[in-house]
Amino acid sequence: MTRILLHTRLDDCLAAWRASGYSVLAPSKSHELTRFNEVQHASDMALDLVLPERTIKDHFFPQTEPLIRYRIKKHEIDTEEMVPPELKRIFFGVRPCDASGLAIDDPLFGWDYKDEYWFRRRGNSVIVTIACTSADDFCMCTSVQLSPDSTKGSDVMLTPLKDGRGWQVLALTDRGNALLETIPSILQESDAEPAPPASVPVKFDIDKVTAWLADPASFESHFWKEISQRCIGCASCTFLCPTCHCFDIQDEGDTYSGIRRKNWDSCSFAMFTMHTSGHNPRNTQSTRWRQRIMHKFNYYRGKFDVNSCSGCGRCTRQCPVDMGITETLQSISNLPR
Amino acid sequence: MGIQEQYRNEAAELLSSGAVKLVIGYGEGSTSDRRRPVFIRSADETARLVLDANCIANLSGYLVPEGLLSDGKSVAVFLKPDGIRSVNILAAEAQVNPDQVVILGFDIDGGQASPLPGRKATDFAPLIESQKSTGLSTELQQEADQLELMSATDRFEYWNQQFSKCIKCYACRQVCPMCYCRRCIVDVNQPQWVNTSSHTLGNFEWNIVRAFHLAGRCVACGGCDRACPVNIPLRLINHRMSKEALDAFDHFAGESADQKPVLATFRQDDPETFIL
Amino acid sequence: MIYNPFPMRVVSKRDEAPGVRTLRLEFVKQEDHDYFSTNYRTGMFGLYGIFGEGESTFCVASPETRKEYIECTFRQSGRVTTTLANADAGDIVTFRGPYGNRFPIEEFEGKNLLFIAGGIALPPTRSVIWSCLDQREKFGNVTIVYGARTVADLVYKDELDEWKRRDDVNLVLTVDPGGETPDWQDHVGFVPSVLEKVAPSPDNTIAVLCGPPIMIKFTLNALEKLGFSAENVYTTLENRMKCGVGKCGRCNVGSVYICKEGPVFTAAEVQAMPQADL
Amino acid sequence: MAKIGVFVCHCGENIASMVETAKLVSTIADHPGVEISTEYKYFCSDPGQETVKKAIREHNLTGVVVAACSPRMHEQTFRKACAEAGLNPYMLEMANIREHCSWVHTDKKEATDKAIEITRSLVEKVKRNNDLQPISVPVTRRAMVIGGGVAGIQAALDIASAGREVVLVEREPSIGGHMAQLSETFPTLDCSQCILTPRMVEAIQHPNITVMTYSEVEEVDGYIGNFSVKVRKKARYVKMETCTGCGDCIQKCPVKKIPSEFECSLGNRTAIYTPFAQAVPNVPVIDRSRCTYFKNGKCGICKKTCQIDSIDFDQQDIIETLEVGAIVVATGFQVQDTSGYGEYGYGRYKDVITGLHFERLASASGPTAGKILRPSDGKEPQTVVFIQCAGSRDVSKGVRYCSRICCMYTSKHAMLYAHKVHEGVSQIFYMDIRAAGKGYDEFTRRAIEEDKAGYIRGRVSKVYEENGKLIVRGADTLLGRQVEVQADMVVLATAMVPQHDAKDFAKKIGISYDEYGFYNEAHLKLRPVESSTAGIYLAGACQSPKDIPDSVAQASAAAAKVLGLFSKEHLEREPVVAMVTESTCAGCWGCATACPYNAIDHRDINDRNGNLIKRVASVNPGLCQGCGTCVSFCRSNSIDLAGFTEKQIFAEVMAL
Amino acid sequence: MSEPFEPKIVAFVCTYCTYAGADLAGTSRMKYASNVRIVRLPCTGRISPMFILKALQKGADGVLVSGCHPGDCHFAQGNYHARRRWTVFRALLSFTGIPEERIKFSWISAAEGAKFAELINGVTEEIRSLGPFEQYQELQKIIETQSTY
Repeated sequence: MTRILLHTRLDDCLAAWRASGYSVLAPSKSHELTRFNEVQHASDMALDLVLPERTIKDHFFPQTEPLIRYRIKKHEIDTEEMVPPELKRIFFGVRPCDASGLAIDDPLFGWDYKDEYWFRRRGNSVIVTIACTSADDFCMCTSVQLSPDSTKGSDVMLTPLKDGRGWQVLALTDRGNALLETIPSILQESDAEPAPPASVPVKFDIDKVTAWLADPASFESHFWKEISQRCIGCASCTFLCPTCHCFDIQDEGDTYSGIRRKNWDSCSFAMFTMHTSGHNPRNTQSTRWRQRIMHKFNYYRGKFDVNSCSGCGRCTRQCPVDMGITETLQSISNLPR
Repeated sequence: MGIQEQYRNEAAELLSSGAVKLVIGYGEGSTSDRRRPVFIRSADETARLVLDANCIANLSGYLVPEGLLSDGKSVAVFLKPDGIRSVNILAAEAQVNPDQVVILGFDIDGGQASPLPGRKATDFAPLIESQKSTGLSTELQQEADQLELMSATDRFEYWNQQFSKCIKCYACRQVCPMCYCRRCIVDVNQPQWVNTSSHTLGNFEWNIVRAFHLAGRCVACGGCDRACPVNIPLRLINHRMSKEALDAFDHFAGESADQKPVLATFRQDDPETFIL
Repeated sequence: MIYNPFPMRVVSKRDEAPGVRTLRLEFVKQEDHDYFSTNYRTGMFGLYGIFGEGESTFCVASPETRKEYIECTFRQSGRVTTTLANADAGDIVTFRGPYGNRFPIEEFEGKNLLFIAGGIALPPTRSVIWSCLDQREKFGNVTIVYGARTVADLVYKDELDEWKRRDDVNLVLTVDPGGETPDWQDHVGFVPSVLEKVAPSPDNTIAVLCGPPIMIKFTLNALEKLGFSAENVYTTLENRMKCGVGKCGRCNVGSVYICKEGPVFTAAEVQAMPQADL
Repeated sequence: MAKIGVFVCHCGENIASMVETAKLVSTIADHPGVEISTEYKYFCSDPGQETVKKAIREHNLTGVVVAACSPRMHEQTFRKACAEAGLNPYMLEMANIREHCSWVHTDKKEATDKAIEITRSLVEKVKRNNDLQPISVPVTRRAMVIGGGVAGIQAALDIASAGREVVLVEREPSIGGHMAQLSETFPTLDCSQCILTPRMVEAIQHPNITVMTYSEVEEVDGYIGNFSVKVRKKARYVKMETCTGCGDCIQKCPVKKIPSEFECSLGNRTAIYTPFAQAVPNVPVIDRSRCTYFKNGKCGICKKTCQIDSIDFDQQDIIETLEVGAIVVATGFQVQDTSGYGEYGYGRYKDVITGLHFERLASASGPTAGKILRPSDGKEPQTVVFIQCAGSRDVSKGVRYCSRICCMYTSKHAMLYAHKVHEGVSQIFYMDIRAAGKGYDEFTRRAIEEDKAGYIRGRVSKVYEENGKLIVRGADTLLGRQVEVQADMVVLATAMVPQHDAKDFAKKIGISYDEYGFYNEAHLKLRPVESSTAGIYLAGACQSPKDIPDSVAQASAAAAKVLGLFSKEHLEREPVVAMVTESTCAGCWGCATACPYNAIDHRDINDRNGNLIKRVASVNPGLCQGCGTCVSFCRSNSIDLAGFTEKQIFAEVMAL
Repeated sequence: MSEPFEPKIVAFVCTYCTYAGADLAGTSRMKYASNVRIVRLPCTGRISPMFILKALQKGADGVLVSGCHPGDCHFAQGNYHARRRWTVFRALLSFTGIPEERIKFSWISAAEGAKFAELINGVTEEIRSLGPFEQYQELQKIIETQSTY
């Protein structure tokens, strides 16, 4: 016997959570874009999506975030730190890949210097994940040692029932337990069978790939030029990636006051590493694509023991020129030894 | 012989005869309906070329990267009429030498790709002329009309919602053959004209500036619109600019390789109904 | 929180060379000074900024033996450095740091020291030099080889004079061919060749080498010829940085984040990095 | 940071009565970067300026804002004061709190607030001003006049007489231009050649004038004060140095039936010829396309005839490069081709001629020795119909503009005709009579009253032949009826149009032209003799249709401009010029297309081995006038305008 | 009763015509509303559309752009170029919902002091009646308060 949540009780559930002081965010479509928005009703949710176009990373590491407000005076500058609110938030209907993305980035943002902007948001957010029972051509979690029912990064795991009436509910963390305690009467015990997870074919041999990347000789391989030839150097892959975390710090304001902000940035951009002298260590698109792949599957892995990729496949799904991690890693694993 | 076969043969011949050093075309993509740009350098690779109704991307932007044409050798590229117009603009703006561009022209109509005769940009002048007389896309116009009918307040709100989605990934810019600047205006930080942050104000500024820079240069290939990962209807704003250039200045982007930029020229009798 | 800088007051400024300026900064708040004093070690860097313009990364040019103030020396090039260069005594700027690792000078104790610097890369070297000279007795011979493109481009001219006068320091100055003035008494030639000519002994010697990438490359060859092992040569890397604390991803080269695991590396460590990305 | 001094002027009561200057001073004093903020009754006075200078020295000011009147009033005053105190004069901005504030507002608080904002904004601007140095351009004090008509001759003589060297370039074998073709001139009816030829001779004999006939300008490089002009001296096949102009060769030349261009084909010339008897220089040229020797190598009679061996069949064109500091363009006009007016029968009927033909018929040195004889049969016409505006002011077929001279010369023709054919009847179809000019209206009145010219107001619809007579059908709009007039000859007052190659020529030398091909003046009213390109001036009908007095007046004006330029060895120019950031320029040339002054060139950037890396825009500070049109075109912000940089304006706006 | 709304208007003008026209209005002691702040440029050709966007960011409720009449440009052609840019930019702003009434263009010669004064009064009155450009100003407020997700 496990606990289940019926679709029909979802609205009650939302009401109970709101009553406990949570706001609930779930995939929904607004203005031709699917993303996590705050929802009031179950009917607002778009839970049948394979994946929303935008990731939940956005809600922990916003695309632009005020850090410090400053006021310029004659001989002094007044500053005021802008502290992100510690909102009690529930992310409902997160896909396992997106949930994993948060867990993948945690060590980076906590590496010696703790980035409070990330962790204040992380601390009070509950990730309620729904295991995937369907996938599309781009899904590749299984290729990066995750799965359509992976629990990584989740506080509560919902597994769809075979009969389609609801989900099996499993708390994975204290935060998850605490959340379920707010809805004891809404959950029920049942022995309804869970639906099998989506079948996501393995697209490349990650061990082979990481071994090749770790080989110093691979760095200078002609492979990088060929694979990235059509890359146009935009940042849609990085900005839609659940794990990409690079940013810029910029001051914006007028003569009298302004705000120092933390903005998304991308290793795809030529300006990313450009020195003021004009020297640019990564001045071609192929070197930038190499950095992206190396960082995700070699450097990051070396540092934090995890690939900086959760297999969501957005990079390929949204690429204007049909590139992406899958193709590159597939090609690497097919390279002759 | 189908068009794909015909153009594969032609590409092979161009490469094996040494007439071109490279053929930029379309290949199979990661799903059955996707096509991706491919770069063919020898005749025996031409079997990778695909040409069908899914080949909609404007490949002319790949002609621009520095160094590609600097050796004086020619490059062949698969182009629809919009792409041919892009080549004309790139030539007019001294970014490519049109003599080095062999055009494998085709058009898509009724779900079919069909060949267009001609190999040099100038060969397509009558085609482009007839496109000009046909006018801009009526579908786009209808869509734009929906917005024009709104009150300014509603229209602002519409774009406010659209632009608030923008994440400044610059896919629109990077995919655009016209965005060849060595340094984009957003990367100018002395002074920082465009707020680089992707808040709605910065996004408004960015999208307005880009549309302005495309005025009289956009060929409506739709590349930016398709590339936008957050589905901002960039086609509409660019269409509005094309319409203004055509209506007010009789300027149809990419008419010829010696067309002058619409915003660097003038006529003394340009319309000025709005000036007090 | 993490990205909040210390306000600093400009105490004085000094022109070092055309376009190169040194600022001396003092702390506005005692707690900031305390934090700095506790944490600063030679080799570390910081982000110097002005609100409204942004931040720029360079080393702390003053030694760990003098923590009452921070000195920084920089070339005016971008938006931030141009504004910093225009700061006058009394103006408020900001400092965030100290960040990064350091030169392990206690490991250098009892050894001979060879400092080699080129052009605008003397500031990080200078920090180590003074950190050692301020406790001169702990170290063996001290040799400083410094070169610049022209005589005018030599920075810290007063200190060069001072080192020249000291008998416990062997200062070797050089300028690139064509960069000498009529009254130039010292070497003319590129640093690597002058170094080979001077030929300091590698025995029991630590080398600290800072300069532009091309100079580093050739000087390392020269050092190798002289018998130095890459493990005994220290250098410091400068990359574009925004956060300084291993988050923003910009300074990642190979498996290291320069800001967290650097900027000080042995030549052996640098050689292990993918050279093209430097 | 910056150390800015702000000086708030009361302008007596003019400012102080409406703006609370004390508040302005104290508010601005709190603005970052303001070192000193002070007020005074009249800063433009000597003690006021002294205060500014003293403050600059004492406070080491890096910039000055004077909050006072309009910069158009006292900017120069305070720039000078800054310079005297050792501050670069371009480190000054003026906050206009008088014309734009105290004088136009009635509420003290509003005016004060506005004054504060204006001043603050300019403090932010001046913080970003740069030291600028006036641009000094050396001047080659030698002029070139292109076109040897009356305008060109006049300009050349004026410049030369003031002691400067002039090169006068004419593409025909002789100078003289259209005026040499004319019979008499209005409104005095003096003989055109009688007044022109002395000037022609004076020009060729002037020690400061080098006349280059049968020569064409090929290319103009450089900029004001420093032009380099390539001139093609076409082969004459007659040695200029030795030919005495005896004319024996012309007499003997067997090819005699070549329609003479000078005579508008009403007469003939030989293959070796001078265009007209009084040609200057009086040295013939061989028309290679007609000469038998050049056709088949046989003949050479001229060579045999010439006693001093001045014929040289081996001559080649020579390209000569000349350095000049100023150029006067006086390339003139041509008459419009009337073939578009089929209804007037020009070309179909021999006796339908143009005004210029009539000039030749009336000229004493012309093909008929001054007798008015009709071309078809050489008989004296008893009735002549003149049709005015045969091309001018006609949107549908001709040109939109008025050619300005036709009313006058038609009157003149009617008078000349009356004087020569006493019983002759002249009828003139006209739209309006435009006779504005000294003595002009009196002149047309004379034609009507004394010489019986019949004026019919209306347009002609058709000219046709019936029984050997030309019938002119038209409307008399005053009487409101159709009229038909029998004529023995019809004279069309054709429009003056630019030379057929006027636009190409303009491109060659880099000046702008209007839709017709007339050259644009820099400013229609205020700079009417300057072209859009600094150092190139306009004279005569190349700029717009003109009569002789106007052409000559403009020529003298152009000469005065040239002499003004030549008054110094160096030309000082405001340093407000555009500058290119080469590293980011993409070389799209939009700036060059937009530039009204052709001040933007291409510059190649090569690597050490001389290989082209890229081609970028480059501003010629000698040509740039500082309008900034290029700056706002540039998509990548790779071009900027000194004095009004992007940084300055940004700061100004962000402080508002 | 609350204070009547006083719009903030930024004007970009060329120095040779409109700036001089404003000077003439001053020397003629004409009276007009004090809401307009003038930024002086050498020529309308120098006026980049970015200026207008920055004025809006700074909270302008209206923008005025003015220069020499066609044919009168001191630099011969600057205002013709400017006119094209304005035509296009105005269409663009209007299409994105920035009301045409808030962005004004005019030709004012150095002799038209009276026209300048009238125009300033007219534009001020019109924009006052439109009220503050809250929609755009809201964008600036959002920046100061929130992260963008």
